[in-house]
Amino acid sequence: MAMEKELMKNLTKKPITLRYPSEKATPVEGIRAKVAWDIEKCIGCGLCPQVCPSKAIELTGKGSEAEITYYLDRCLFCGECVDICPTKTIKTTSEFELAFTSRKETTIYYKRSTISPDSTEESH
Amino acid sequence: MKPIKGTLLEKAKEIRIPRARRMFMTINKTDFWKSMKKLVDSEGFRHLSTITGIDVGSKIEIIYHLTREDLVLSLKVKTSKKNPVLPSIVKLIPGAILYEREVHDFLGVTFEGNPDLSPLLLPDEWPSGICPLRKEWSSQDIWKATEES
Amino acid sequence: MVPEEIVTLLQIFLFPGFLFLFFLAFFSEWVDRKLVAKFQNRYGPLYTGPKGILQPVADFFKLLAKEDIIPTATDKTVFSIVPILVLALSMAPLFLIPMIDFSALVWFEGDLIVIMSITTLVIIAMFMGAWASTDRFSTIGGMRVGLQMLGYEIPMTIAMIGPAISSKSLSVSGIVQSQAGGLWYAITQPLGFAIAMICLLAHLQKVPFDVPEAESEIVAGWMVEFSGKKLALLRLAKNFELVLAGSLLVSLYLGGPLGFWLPHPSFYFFLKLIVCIFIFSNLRALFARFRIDQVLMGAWKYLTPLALLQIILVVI
Amino acid sequence: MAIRIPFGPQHPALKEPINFMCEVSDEKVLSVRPRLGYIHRGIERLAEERTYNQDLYLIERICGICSFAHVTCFSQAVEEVLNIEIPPRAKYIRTILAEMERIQNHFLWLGDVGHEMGFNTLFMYSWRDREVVLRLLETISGKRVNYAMNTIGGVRRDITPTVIESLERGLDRLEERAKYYKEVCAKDPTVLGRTVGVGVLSPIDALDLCAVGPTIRASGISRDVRADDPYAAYNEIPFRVITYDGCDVASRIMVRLDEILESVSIIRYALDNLPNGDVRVRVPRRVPEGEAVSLVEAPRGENLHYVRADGTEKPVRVKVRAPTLANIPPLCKMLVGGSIADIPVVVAGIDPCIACAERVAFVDTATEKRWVWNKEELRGYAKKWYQKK
Repeated sequence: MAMEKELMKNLTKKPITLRYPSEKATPVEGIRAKVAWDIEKCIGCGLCPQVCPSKAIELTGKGSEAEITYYLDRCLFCGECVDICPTKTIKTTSEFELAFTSRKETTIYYKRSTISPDSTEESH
Repeated sequence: MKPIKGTLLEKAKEIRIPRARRMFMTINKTDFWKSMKKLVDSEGFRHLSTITGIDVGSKIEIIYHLTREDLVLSLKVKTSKKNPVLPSIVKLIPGAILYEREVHDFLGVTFEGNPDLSPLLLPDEWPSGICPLRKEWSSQDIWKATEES
Repeated sequence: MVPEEIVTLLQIFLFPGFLFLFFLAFFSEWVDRKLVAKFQNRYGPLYTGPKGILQPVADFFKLLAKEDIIPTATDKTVFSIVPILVLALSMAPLFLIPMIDFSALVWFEGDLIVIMSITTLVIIAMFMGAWASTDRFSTIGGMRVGLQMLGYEIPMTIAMIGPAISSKSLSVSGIVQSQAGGLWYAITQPLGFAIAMICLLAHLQKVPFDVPEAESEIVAGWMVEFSGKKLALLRLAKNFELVLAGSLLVSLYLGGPLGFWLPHPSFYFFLKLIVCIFIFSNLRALFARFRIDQVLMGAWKYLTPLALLQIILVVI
Repeated sequence: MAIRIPFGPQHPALKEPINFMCEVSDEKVLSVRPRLGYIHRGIERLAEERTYNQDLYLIERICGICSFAHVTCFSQAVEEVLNIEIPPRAKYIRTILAEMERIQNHFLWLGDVGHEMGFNTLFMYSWRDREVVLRLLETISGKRVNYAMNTIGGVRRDITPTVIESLERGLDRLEERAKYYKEVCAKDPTVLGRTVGVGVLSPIDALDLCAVGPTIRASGISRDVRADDPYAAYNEIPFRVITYDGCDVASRIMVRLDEILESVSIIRYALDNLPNGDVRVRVPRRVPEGEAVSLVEAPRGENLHYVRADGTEKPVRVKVRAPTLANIPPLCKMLVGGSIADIPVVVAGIDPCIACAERVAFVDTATEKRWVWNKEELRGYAKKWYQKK
């Protein structure tokens, strides 16, 4: 009985749930989702693979030809690499829709000359 | 911090008080039962937070974390690794029933008097004899052993 | 074939008959789900058809396509008969209720008693179904179905007799016609109306009384081992029972298809049915589930004496 | 005749797999036998093979809902071994986040109990209001669940003024909603019908069986780590330990709802006098020889972490005891005597977080064969244990 008032009120109110594919929730600006490298500025110091708790980052090559392989499916989105990076080349994007159809798509390669990730980053 | 009665202190081999409301006390196995009984009955340690088991090379160290309003006491007891046996304290603190089963599961310490030491957290067909938290098995051996079973 | 028979055949199969009832059942389930969703501040079915109206139909066909498992330990014959029996029993009384004009398709003196006995038969069929599938959860669910029937059956019957006495006829169409004077029984016998609503809710096993299929205790109660086509038929039977409960309330207490000036009386029946379903979903969204002993104790201690009181009021 | 009903491991009422083998005869529960180990990940063994910094993220994933309590407990233990003092502002931020997690946990729990009782509207409403807290946590820490805010030596992000102002708005709404639910749960006849006098745990049993958290506070015993052994900024913030002496699920509901109101006032007080200064202290990678026990009041109860270090950068032993494991023996006591319909409500009453309760052994039990329930030598463990008492 106690909830009767609330039920009646809700009859007139707009539902709070969103129709996901058409209406999308706007992420909060401080959100810590997928991580992205600006490979040109990377100096290949190798700190980020060390500090990553789930070994989601692999560094190949040294110095200015270093290239990063980023395993998105292993990443915890903890942001340790963002904090540790001396030249601030790693940034957290606000892209949180990370569902992929195949495992291959989740590994992203940051090549030196042209940033041509083998797999398409977003598949939707 | 209410001082713990003098008689108990001499029995303790070593006492360490790192900071307020914390005390570590090591006791040898022979007078473990008497001091535990005294702690529960007269000192008012009715709440047992948990029992930690550590494999320290040749021996197994069991730590009873007893808490009271103003003090968290960790009582350490060492038992040999070959046949680790300790009296069960379920009669004093009934809440200890699951913790003893847990330590039995992972370190193979048998607690006499515990009504039922059946596996609590390990699966039924876990290869007997393998205690996961003992140092002599590395993670890979445990993985291989469970593969076969 | 004289057109007369064709018309009745058509009526049986098409308009107030099967097709219309199928449509009504699916529509009432849709209304119920949308209203409860609206109460709970969410959308409810959306994507199948405009505003999700075809969702019940989609669920029905999906279940038809699903695999129909008959567990080994069950009593096979009874297990496969029960869904058909429950569906037939919950659809049959609908033909006795006047929906499109003041008298039902087939009506005779005493069809109210037929309806009441069929509603009891449905429960017994459910109990047979639970007993046939020897699963633990369904035996307990079956016991609860039986217990709950013992609880609400007496007050429901008494509450239905009220209008019959004051309209001096034992046929639903007769009762509807006697309310033609504008004085619906809901107004003259409000207590009977309330008790009939609560007992019908218990008959439908809707939330405050969904003890037999309490999904957080005994998984799906007596329906736990039915799957595929059998489950589809059972869920359809539940929808028919919802329509039956709604239309019983409408015809006994709210004057059936009595309309003032609108051209077709069935529009009025439709409107009142939706009001009843609104009340059911409101109660469904409002309460937590009772325990089986609370249901019985509540039924015997409160509902039955109140129903008797109502009869006394009607008689004097 | 006694039927044996397996309640779990896969059961709609249980979010996580735990199995209670209940012996039932005509709706009355005779005995309960708990069996854990279905989602066992061996976190303690894994923790010994990782550095302290990586352990943080492992410990954080012990439980999805009370992750911050576990990480605070772990980092406090390591800080105690290192005997470093974290800056006061970090203490306040830790307190604020701990209380926000408590609010979020209690709303989630309220919805869960509502669902067990068949009261789906309460479930929908309380989870809708939980979104307010999750949104706030997202603005502060960037993530809704495992916030990764805590680190050894302090906190990783500061609370900016814009966040504070949106926090205040959110708190007013939460307070108003908590008051509304208190009124609903105290007055609604069906809710009272299902919770008053259900799952009774007498104070003596609560003490004997070492119950913790709201379960013991609902039996009239005021035991709360925040008051008994204050950590973070709890010694500077005035707050009230809430106890009810109804000893049943209804009073557990009331304890948790009052705790939401209490947490709101704690956060407000902490926001008003938030000391300034930096939020983090640099910490060496190697932890010197030593051991430490740290206690934290997680939303479900007293949470204990024991860390032993030996000078390398990997801990020798990490012992985690989550509140739910302490509440399982009292739960078995509560279930006996009730009816089948009460089992889910009582089980949900202690807010079981099975993921917390079992993270010690090594192998996940995907190979668990189906539990053949007609095993003759099933020992009535609870029955024998009660005869002994």
